[in-house]
Amino acid sequence: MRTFQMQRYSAIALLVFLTIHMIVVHYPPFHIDFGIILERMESPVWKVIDIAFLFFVLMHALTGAYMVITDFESAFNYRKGLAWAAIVIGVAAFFYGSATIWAFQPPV
Amino acid sequence: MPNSEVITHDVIIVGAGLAGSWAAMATAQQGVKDVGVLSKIHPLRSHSGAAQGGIAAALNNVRPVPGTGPRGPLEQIPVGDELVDSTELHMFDTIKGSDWLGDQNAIEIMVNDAIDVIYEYEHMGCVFSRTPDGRIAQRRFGGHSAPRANYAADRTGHVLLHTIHEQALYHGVKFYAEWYVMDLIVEDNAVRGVVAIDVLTGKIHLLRAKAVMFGTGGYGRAFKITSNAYANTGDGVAIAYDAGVPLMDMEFVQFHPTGLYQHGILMSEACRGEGGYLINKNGERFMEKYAPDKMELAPRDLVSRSEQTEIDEGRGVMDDGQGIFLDMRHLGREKILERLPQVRDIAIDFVHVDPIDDPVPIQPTAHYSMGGIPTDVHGQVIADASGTPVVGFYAAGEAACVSVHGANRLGTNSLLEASVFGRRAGYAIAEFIKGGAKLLPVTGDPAERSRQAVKELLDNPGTELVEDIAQELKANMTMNCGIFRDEERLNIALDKVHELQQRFKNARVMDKGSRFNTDLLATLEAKHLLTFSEVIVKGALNRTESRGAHSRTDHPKRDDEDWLKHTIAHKGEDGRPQFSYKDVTLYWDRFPPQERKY
Amino acid sequence: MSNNNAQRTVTVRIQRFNPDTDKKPYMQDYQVEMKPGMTVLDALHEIKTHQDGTVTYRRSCRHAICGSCAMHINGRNTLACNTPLKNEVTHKNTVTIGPLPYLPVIKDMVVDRTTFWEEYLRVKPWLIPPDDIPEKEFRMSQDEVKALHDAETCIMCGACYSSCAVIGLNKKYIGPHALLKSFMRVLDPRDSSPAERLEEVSGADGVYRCHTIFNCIDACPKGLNPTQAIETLRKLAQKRQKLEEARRERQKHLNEPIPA
Amino acid sequence: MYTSTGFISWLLRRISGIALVLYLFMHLWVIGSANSGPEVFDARLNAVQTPLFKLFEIALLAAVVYHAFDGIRLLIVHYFDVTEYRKSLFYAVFAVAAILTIAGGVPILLFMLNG
Ligand SMILES: Cc1cc2nc3c(=O)[nH]c(=O)nc-3n(C[C@H](O)[C@H](O)[C@H](O)COP(=O)(O)OP(=O)(O)OC[C@H]3O[C@@H](n4cnc5c(N)ncnc54)[C@H](O)[C@@H]3O)c2cc1C
Ligand code: HEM
Ligand code: SF4
Ligand code: F3S
Ligand code: FES
Repeated sequence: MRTFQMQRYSAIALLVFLTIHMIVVHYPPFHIDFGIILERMESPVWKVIDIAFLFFVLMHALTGAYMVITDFESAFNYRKGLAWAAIVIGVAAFFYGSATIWAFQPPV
Repeated sequence: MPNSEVITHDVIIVGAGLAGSWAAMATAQQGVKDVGVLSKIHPLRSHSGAAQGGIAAALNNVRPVPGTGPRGPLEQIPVGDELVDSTELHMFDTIKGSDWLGDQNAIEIMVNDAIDVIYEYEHMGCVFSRTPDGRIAQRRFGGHSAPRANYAADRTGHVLLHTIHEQALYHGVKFYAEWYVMDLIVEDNAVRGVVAIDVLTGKIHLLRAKAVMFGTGGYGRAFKITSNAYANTGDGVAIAYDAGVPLMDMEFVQFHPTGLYQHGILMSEACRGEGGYLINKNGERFMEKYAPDKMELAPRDLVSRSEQTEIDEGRGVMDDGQGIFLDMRHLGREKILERLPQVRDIAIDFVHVDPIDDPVPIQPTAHYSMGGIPTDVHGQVIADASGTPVVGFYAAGEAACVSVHGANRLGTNSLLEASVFGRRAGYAIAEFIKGGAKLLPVTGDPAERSRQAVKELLDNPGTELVEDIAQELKANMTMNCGIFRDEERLNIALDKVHELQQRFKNARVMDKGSRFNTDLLATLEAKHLLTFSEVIVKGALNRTESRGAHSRTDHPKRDDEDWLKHTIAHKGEDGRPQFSYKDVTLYWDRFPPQERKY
Repeated sequence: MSNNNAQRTVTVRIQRFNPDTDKKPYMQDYQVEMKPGMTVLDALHEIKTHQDGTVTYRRSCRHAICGSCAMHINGRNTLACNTPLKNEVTHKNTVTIGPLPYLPVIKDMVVDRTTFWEEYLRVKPWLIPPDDIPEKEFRMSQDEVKALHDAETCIMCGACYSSCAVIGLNKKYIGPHALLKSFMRVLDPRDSSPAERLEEVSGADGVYRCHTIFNCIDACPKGLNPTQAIETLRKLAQKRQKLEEARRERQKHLNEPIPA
Repeated sequence: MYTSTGFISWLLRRISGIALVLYLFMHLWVIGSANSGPEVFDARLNAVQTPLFKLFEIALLAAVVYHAFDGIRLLIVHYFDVTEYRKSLFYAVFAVAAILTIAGGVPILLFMLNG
């Protein structure tokens, strides 16, 4: 089934992205402020990487949530609706997040 | 208990082992689709699934490596090479095994159909073990003079049962799992239906049908040490007998040489088929004395008697000297793991012995019931020695007596019998229905009578525990009507059975509820044990000779003059069995009776 | 585990429930004298026949081949008939027995297996043979037979099914037992519709509903491995057309000897 | 309920997964404020940098690490035939996750205590 495959492939992608993310953003886990982020976000390469990361993490998270919910028999019959809900949330979150990343300009 | 609706089918089959499932499948395959199968346990739990060693058919796939003698290692027969086996040989082995009591027309049909049935199993998806070139693998078995036991490791019955159950489902057979049949309705020598308890609800239903078939399995549970499942209480046999149908050759009960010490659980004959030895306290392979030619692979009755003799003469093993060692160590780890995995697990689980490292303690165990409901070769039940049919009533498998096994069955012939005659019964039933069989009326309300009987049992304030009665019966049967019998002991046995029948009237059912009342079922089963045990003991007492599994120390010789005939027992007016005798079908010139030597 | 043979009498704690008379399940203790070689089933038999006939459970073969007696013993699913009592007696000298979890209780240890059998039926357990049936057997190699070993050994006891957390949540899941059966047919060279079977088991309620919890392997009293079968089915489901073609090719030679 | 290593790993994986999803959306909300200017952003960021949230962060770290390594374990099971080693794999994942959580958690704690 597609969700299963999506879950695996996104998981593999996340392995890469999350590792990068953890190293660059959260480690060393000291105080983060706007400045540090801004510096990195200057580069369009980072933007692309972050957007891809966002894409995969949303895909993984929402298929994951979908899986968790549809494991319950009472929700199983509403899979179609749930899948659409996940897609809508995913697309919305993706655009919102991408906009954030893209718009990350040093506000003067 | 509330009244419940009457269920009607064209055909009702009781029992979902190989015999019942084959009959159901074959009937449906022939276009008679309205088939209901009742089984007191789920079909896949039927005891056929416990069969380990193999199913016989002269397929001619393997032979002993030339030049190594009859007990040499086996190899596949190269294409075009000389064959070692034939249906004729299979027939002869079976007749000799039966000590000439088997009906030879039936045996001939069985050995011929065998080949077809095995291939049909294979085509239906049964996963047999294979030779290197992909044919069905075969091994040796006791009493067979060629390797013709077709097998699936050591779970042959299991794969056969699953295969045939699946096919029955595929053909749209309706299964009533966990329905306990308690009465058969026969009026004017024609069958009308059965009465059954839906175990789940406890409701008692009348089921009407144009034809009824019994494939209810064996009655080994009448003995203390037995390889049989809890379910093998010979219900069908007792129910038919109570309904006025006769029973045939009930005194012939096979004792298997290798039951697990004290448990009775079977260590398949395949253990010896693959080369295992039997050893006494002094480390001797004692079969040299009793069957110098076939050794451990002599027929079961002979090996069991040899073991019992060793034990009785003080050469048994274990603390109480009641055991014998089955030694498989020389087969090696690999062979045991590949061919006998289940057997190994059983030995480890129950006696904590790994056959790879140590010899396994065993003892003879009640195993197979040669007798049962008499039928012709179409599975049609007969009402008397002259062969009058009980219209619409069929039987096959261990519950029936065709008789192909006569006085002693050869290993692997019973899965075969259940399959071949189950199938034949199915064909015959389909023909019977298509020939315009009618649903016959039933007088009164038999279900109501059964309800009353059950109510009486439940309301009985008695003091006797059913289990105590059953245990005493089993101990009695093993002691006094077991491997070796004589008049004195059989008389004791008979008195005891009568005493227990009396005591049963005072039996107490502990569970008074209606939902899944297995306590009630156990009580009904105990009653059945008491019913047919009387027939076994009386039949054994009458038969003043030794033949096959029936071994009278006071009449050690086979007596063809007086006793080359089947025992037929009817329930008399007084409730006691009445005996008559039926001729054996013999082909004198082809297979003249001879002394059995191995 | 206690191997102390000096303890003679053990407490068998049984979960009792009869929906006709009880509001909810409760535990009841019985004392049983432990004899050498006694199994848990023997202990139950002793209780049922001598102490309390209302204690109810299924059993038949008593040597782990019929699949009747699967139950929940000391927190895990297994067969009562091949489990030695002495291995199960805890340091408190007690054995706790209940019905298979996640299934509706009919009475005491007897559970309602309706969904279990429905799923079994749903995967079409029977073989769908090719059109030409040979006069003799189809030829299968020893390796082809070996691949079916686990599936073929399965006794349909349900220990796996009722240990699987997914089944606990959702009875629409086909379940390890039926997937194992489906695996057996998909891999059988004699079966002519592997693609269709894979289609059936690769829906949202099939192989992808399995979360690789492994309880099925741990629970199986026959030591089988449904998880691996499920993993294999997942992989094959990806390439069903290929498998179907390979099967057609293989079936052209079903009548011929396996080359050495 | 049927407990076992497999069951526990599954339960933890679910809980960590769901926790991460919740965090993800919170995270998006926080970062999303970047568009509204540095003040709002820093305010929101500060709101999630209280000591309580630092503890929360350790839990988050544990969840990520456990979930990721458990995920790796599953991927290994999917692509290789290693069901035999299921128990050892579970313990290995648990150990690695614990070590990494401690390694990552101690600096956070120190940081929190110090500043
Ligand atoms: C341990 C063991 C190993 C064996 N190994 C071999 C072997 O290797 N080779 C071989 O050829 N033979 C072997 N046999 C013998 C062979 O298995 C049996 O003879 C054969 O399987 C009998 O099949 P059946 O269909 O007649 O009966 P069973 O399979 O016993 O089926 C009986 C059916 O009747 C049903 N039933 C019974 N009573 C009632 C009732 N009152 N109401 C409703 N349903 C009822 C049961 O539920 C069951 O479905 C072995 C036997 C044992 C005990
Ligand atoms: C390296 C990182 C990750 C890997 C390798 C990974 C791997 C996996 C895998 C293989 C599954 C499938 C489990 C199953 O089918 O039972 C899964 C499930 C899930 N993942 Fe991840 N994941 C990672 C990160 C994340 C992140 C960052 C989130 C949240 C934002 C997340 C949320 C989920 C959820 C909600 C599930 C469903 C839980 C379940 O089915 O049990 N995962 N993950
Ligand atoms: S796979 Fe194992 S546990 Fe599951 S039904 Fe089959 S034998 Fe029982
Ligand atoms: S326990 Fe259940 S989730 Fe899968 S691995 Fe076994 S079927
Ligand atoms: S009684 Fe048959 S499996 Fe336990």
